[in-house]
Amino acid sequence: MIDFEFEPQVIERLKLYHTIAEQMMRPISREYDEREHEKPWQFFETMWSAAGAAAEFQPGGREKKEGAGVGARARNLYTIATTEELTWGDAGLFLSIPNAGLGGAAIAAAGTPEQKQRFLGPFRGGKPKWGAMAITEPGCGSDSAAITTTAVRDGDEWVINGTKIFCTSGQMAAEKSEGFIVVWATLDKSAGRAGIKSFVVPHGTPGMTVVRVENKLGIRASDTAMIVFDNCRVPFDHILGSPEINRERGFKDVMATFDATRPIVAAMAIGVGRAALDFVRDFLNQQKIAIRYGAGLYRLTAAERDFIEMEVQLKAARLLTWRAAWMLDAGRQNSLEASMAKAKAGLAVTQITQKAIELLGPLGYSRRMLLEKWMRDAKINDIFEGTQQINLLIVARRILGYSSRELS
Amino acid sequence: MIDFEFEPQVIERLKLYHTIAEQMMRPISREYDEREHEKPWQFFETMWSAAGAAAEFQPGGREKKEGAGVGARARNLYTIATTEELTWGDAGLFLSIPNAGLGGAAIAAAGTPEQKQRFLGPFRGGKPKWGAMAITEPGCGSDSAAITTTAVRDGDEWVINGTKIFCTSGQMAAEKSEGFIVVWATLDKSAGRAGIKSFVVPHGTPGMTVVRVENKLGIRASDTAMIVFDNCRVPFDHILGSPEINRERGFKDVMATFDATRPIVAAMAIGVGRAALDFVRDFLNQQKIAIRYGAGLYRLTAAERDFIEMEVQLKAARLLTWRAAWMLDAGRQNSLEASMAKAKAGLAVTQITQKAIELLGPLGYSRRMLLEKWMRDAKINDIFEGTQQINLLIVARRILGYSSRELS
Amino acid sequence: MISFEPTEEQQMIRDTAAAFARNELRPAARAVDEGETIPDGLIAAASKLGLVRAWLPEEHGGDGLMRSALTGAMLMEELAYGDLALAAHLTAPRLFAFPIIEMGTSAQRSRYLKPFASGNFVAGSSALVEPRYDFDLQTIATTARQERDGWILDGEKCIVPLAGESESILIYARRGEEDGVSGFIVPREAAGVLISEPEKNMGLKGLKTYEVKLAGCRIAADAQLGGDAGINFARIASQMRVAAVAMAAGLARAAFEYARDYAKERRAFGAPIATRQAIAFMLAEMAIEVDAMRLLAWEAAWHLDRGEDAAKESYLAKHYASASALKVTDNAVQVLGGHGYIREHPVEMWLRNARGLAIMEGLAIV
Amino acid sequence: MISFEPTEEQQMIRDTAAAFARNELRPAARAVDEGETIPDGLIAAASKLGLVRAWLPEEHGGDGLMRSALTGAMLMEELAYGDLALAAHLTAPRLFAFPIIEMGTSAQRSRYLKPFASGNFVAGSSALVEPRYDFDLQTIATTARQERDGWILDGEKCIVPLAGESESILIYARRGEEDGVSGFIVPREAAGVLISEPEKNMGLKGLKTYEVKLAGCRIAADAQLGGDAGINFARIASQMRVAAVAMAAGLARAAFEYARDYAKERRAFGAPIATRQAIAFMLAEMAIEVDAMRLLAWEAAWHLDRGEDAAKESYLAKHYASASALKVTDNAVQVLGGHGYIREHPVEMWLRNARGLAIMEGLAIV
Repeated sequence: MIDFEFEPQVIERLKLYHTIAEQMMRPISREYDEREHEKPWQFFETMWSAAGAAAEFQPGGREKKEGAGVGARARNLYTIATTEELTWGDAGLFLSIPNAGLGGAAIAAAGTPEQKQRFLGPFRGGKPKWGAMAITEPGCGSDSAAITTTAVRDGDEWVINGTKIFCTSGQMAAEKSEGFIVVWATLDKSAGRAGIKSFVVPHGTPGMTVVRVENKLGIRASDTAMIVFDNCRVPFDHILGSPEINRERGFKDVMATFDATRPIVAAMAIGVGRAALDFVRDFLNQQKIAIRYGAGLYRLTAAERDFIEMEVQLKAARLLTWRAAWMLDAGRQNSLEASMAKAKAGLAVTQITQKAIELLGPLGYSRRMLLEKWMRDAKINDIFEGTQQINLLIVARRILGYSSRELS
Repeated sequence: MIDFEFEPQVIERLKLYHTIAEQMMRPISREYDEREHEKPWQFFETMWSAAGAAAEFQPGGREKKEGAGVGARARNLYTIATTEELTWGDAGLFLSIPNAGLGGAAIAAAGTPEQKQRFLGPFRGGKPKWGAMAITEPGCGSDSAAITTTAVRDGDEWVINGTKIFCTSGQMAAEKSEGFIVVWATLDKSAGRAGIKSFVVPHGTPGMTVVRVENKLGIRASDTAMIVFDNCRVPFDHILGSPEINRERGFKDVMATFDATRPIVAAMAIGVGRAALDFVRDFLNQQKIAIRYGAGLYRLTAAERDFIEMEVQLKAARLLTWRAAWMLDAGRQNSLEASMAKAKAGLAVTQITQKAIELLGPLGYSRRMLLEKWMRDAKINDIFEGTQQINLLIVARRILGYSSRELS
Repeated sequence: MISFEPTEEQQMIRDTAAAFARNELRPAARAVDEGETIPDGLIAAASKLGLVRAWLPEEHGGDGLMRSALTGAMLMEELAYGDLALAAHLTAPRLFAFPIIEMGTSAQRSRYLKPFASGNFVAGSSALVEPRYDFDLQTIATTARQERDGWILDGEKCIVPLAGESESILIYARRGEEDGVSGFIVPREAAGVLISEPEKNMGLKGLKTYEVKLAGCRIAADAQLGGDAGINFARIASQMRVAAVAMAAGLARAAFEYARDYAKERRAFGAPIATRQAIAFMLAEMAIEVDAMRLLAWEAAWHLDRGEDAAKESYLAKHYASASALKVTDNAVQVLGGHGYIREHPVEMWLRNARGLAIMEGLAIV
Repeated sequence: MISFEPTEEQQMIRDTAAAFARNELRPAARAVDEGETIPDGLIAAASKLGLVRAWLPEEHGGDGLMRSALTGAMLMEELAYGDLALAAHLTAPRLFAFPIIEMGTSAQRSRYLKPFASGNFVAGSSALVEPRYDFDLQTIATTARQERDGWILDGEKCIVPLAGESESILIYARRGEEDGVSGFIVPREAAGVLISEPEKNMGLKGLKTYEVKLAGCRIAADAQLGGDAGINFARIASQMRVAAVAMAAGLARAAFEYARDYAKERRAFGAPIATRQAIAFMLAEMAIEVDAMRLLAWEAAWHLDRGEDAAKESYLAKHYASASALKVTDNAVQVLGGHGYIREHPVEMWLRNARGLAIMEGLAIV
């Protein structure tokens, strides 16, 4: 039966997340935007140790606690709901929270039970740790199939060579904690997509070096690393999935990760967009301006209509995102819907935050308010986990029934 | 020196055109929209006989009269200015005015002096006549190079076979007057674009039959014909340009026609858009509503801001259109600018007329006003003479320096 | 718990409506748009759907189906997928009957609902929109003045569906400056009711609409819908908006699918035009918009089904769908190019219908 | 007669500015955005351009160039093509000097213009914008009250360029409810003038701006620009808007060209990304927008040069350019994808600058 409300227990948990967002993230938001590359260790420690608070919302993060009554059947919905709450607090800080991250998601999806235990087990306690995923290379952006990083078997080891960029939390995972990087590399370039496999490279493995941490437009509290693998050796059993090249199945397993992560990025977008909308609404309310829902275009001001447009775009994006996550929870193929949600949310929040600044005029542009930061943070959602264009391409292929060769 | 004003003599002539638009076209606008396929012969006669009134504005129409002091140096600018005035009156009627039309433009551009005299001479007097251009085929839309209509030499004649659609004024030219159709056909399919030539087929030539006149969304006063050429024979000297296939030069001559016609279509768009804007402005003024230029978004109503947006979009389109025509007059290559103007104007007027209806609410949607007709008329400008997409493609190729092979 | 799964009953209603849309509405739409009257066969087939009857309380001879805005949204989407104008025509009686079912006094229910129990199509009408450029639901200007023995209505309405065919018209009016909007059941033959010739609009031609003038129209004291208690107009307005959004989704889906299929079929430059990103991305955006509209309709409907105020949700959804349906249908014309401009294909009709749906209120109700 | 051909003089000024933009502004822009101060060499190089001096009347030691809004628009476009923020910084003194040249009394001209004749960069400032969410030029709230021996100014201004560096600031204020806007030349050191620390904004970091508070600030009777005759504020506002539009065109052109070149270079899926329609069409639209902005700036400027009222034209153009510049720079980031998001490339800076230009008034004057 169609329903648009979370269970009461989830709603309670979301309130907790909202409190964290409001009381722990917002107060340090500006500071860690300005002090780019410095890390809010105290926040990390708190998030890490606060039982159940920080660990549940990332797929592949620490084991789910079922205390909130959220079973596996709504895990993805729960994840995107918490993601929205925390990115409402701060998108950069959200991305920097210690957990196994996308690398963890890959292990959870493709690893053996033993690998899960070995690599994810340490995330259940001890010091804060990060996992990260290294896919993109200087020469390939959206075109993940074109990666040139190689993994060559040498006895009981894999030897990895190549350069990865845009690795979120890469520095934290590789150097600043006892974490790991999941790196995509090809066993056989001639096999194309089918030759691409992923490998777990633990922190501090010789031959893995973070050579740069990017200066960015936004999400500055999160590190984005360039990592060089120079004859970097890992044991044979660090490969995720089969070492065989299966030309039939090819890339599909790897790409399936995106079905879960794209709704999360969409939810991140929505969190930032909601932050901006809430801020503008509260601000206008203080000026005794209430949006007159219901009025026609001769009574609405241009500002009101803008706000209404922003609000409903966000709403549409959220509904599409919920649907994509719900499908995943229901065990349905959701690639189409995940890309729809991501494309819609990424664009919507880009426009919403840009417009929000205009609604506050010169005040909105000032770094005294967080609005300008949210515009900067928002834009990444239209870019990573597949740009707007890549996601539209995926949607187009699905609705047209075209392969990536037929529609490129 | 940069200037945005026409010469006084031109301004005087434009006033005359405006009077024609207002007093001869507007009053019969609704009638010939509703009585689709019927023809306003009285209007045709008047336009045909009114010296200098009807004949000047179409390229390749009757010889220009220099009485208005408009020399060849500003011919295209003059054409688009008059086009805007007359389409402000009615776009469908404008397209139906008897003249040599696009077919005439082709003869003027590629014909020998003798051909010009022979085919265009009759347009200087006698009864109203129409010329038309037949390019598109059922199997090819924007892809003019893919035409399958053939012309085969047989002694002193060309034998033409094929089917053409979307031929503006095709019925008037082929059957209802002593006019002609310029038809594009290929001499050699294997030669690709270079094999395409154009041929003048006089009205009533055996083997040329108008098999259908389309029912359309708008511009209903103008006929859009499907014409079948079935072993249709024309004398050898009815070919325009050389009968030789020049693989170097190829398609360029043929495509160059568009450099002149695209600004005209842009001007048509602008005329319709201006009609809608003028109507809405006058209507609102009667309601004592004046647009408050200068106000910010907290004082403007949503309706005012919409109007402002519409107005400046039209203005931008007009400036781009003027520039494209000015370049042609100045003897400069203007393909890029012509497509820019066409793309901008076609889209702008589509949106302007759609929005204009909203500004009048239920009144705007009624067939008691012409606004709804203008929305229907407007849309063709985003489609013919190259759709929005085709024109953007041309712009993209030019700015990127790509051939049609590199960017398709 | 969040779910996007319709119930089995909803899915059955969807399937039935979809079949009717495909088999009856779509084939009839063009001819009706070109000025022909709605075929009797279509009316008869629609009657079998029980578009009003199924929801009539059993005491009034109906099936007593529990009314759900969500189910209504699904029904309206499917019907509009067939043809928006015909869908609006065939469901217009709901605009009269549903508010009476939900908010009428028991006397009103007894008196007015009975005819809808018949197996035939029974016209019904409600008059909401007024012929003003700046009309919005908060500025309804038609007035109802109470006199000793009844009400006097004054005002002008337009886009009144089936006004000329219905026994009575449900007219929305204000009792005073301060008051909200009330409903009045006005016999078509009442003195002071002037019904125009059928309106001529750009689109929605399959929906017969009229202008209705009320000049000192005197009606009985018990004609106010809901009696002294009046009505919850905000709720009715929300139900109307949800219907409009759902219909926008259906209309847009029709346009999307038609353009998609055309683009896969149509070849240019050596390949189907759908293989070009410019076209493919337009189609992708259209698909996203269709789904967004549907979800917005569902969410607002869900609030209504919980008995909650959905004024804001339905207004936002209508705002969204107005722009979105227009954009999608316009894009469909664009994908077809010159072929989209001629009346051989339905997309130009859908564009005209979308423009109407977007600016109108009160064309349908869930 | 319609023409789009600049004069030779205009072309020369364009070329000079373009060279300066390319050689001086562009290379310096990123470091300044990241917080470094503007290099002395850049200031010195800018001084040679005579951005104020060339237009100073000869009697005040300038070159006496005839002021043309069209020429000014071309100059501003080229400078902004180099870097918007630095261009605004270096031309800020014009905001002070130009209104005095055009509308000042002869005493004001003598007194205030002289310093600008020097070969060095001389700061100048004007205060227009007020720190309100709903600020627009018709709602300026700063007041000037006339007393026996002078004026008393009260109000708050923000985004005041070079306020901390200038001897005097030209402050726009109202003398009364009914009155239009007047200008007042206020010494920076005057009592009641409070200048904040430099503002911190999202972008435009190469332009040093301040908040300026006027608390019962008392200035001399002859401080009103133009004396009793006052000023034509609408004309000044139009000149400012034309400058903003021209700068938007320059900024957008920079972003367009950068994205275009990147897209031709960058390969994905076996070919330059520019060969994909999705990217190519974005670039095409960007190119059209750049030209549209330029032409709108030119047309409004042309009206100004004819001495005509260009309030509407410049407002429309600014409305257009605000949305358009933002869209173009945002698209440039999008074309670069992840690379557009990092500060190694300038496009993210241009997006931030575009957002500022779009919502601000009075950042420059032609």
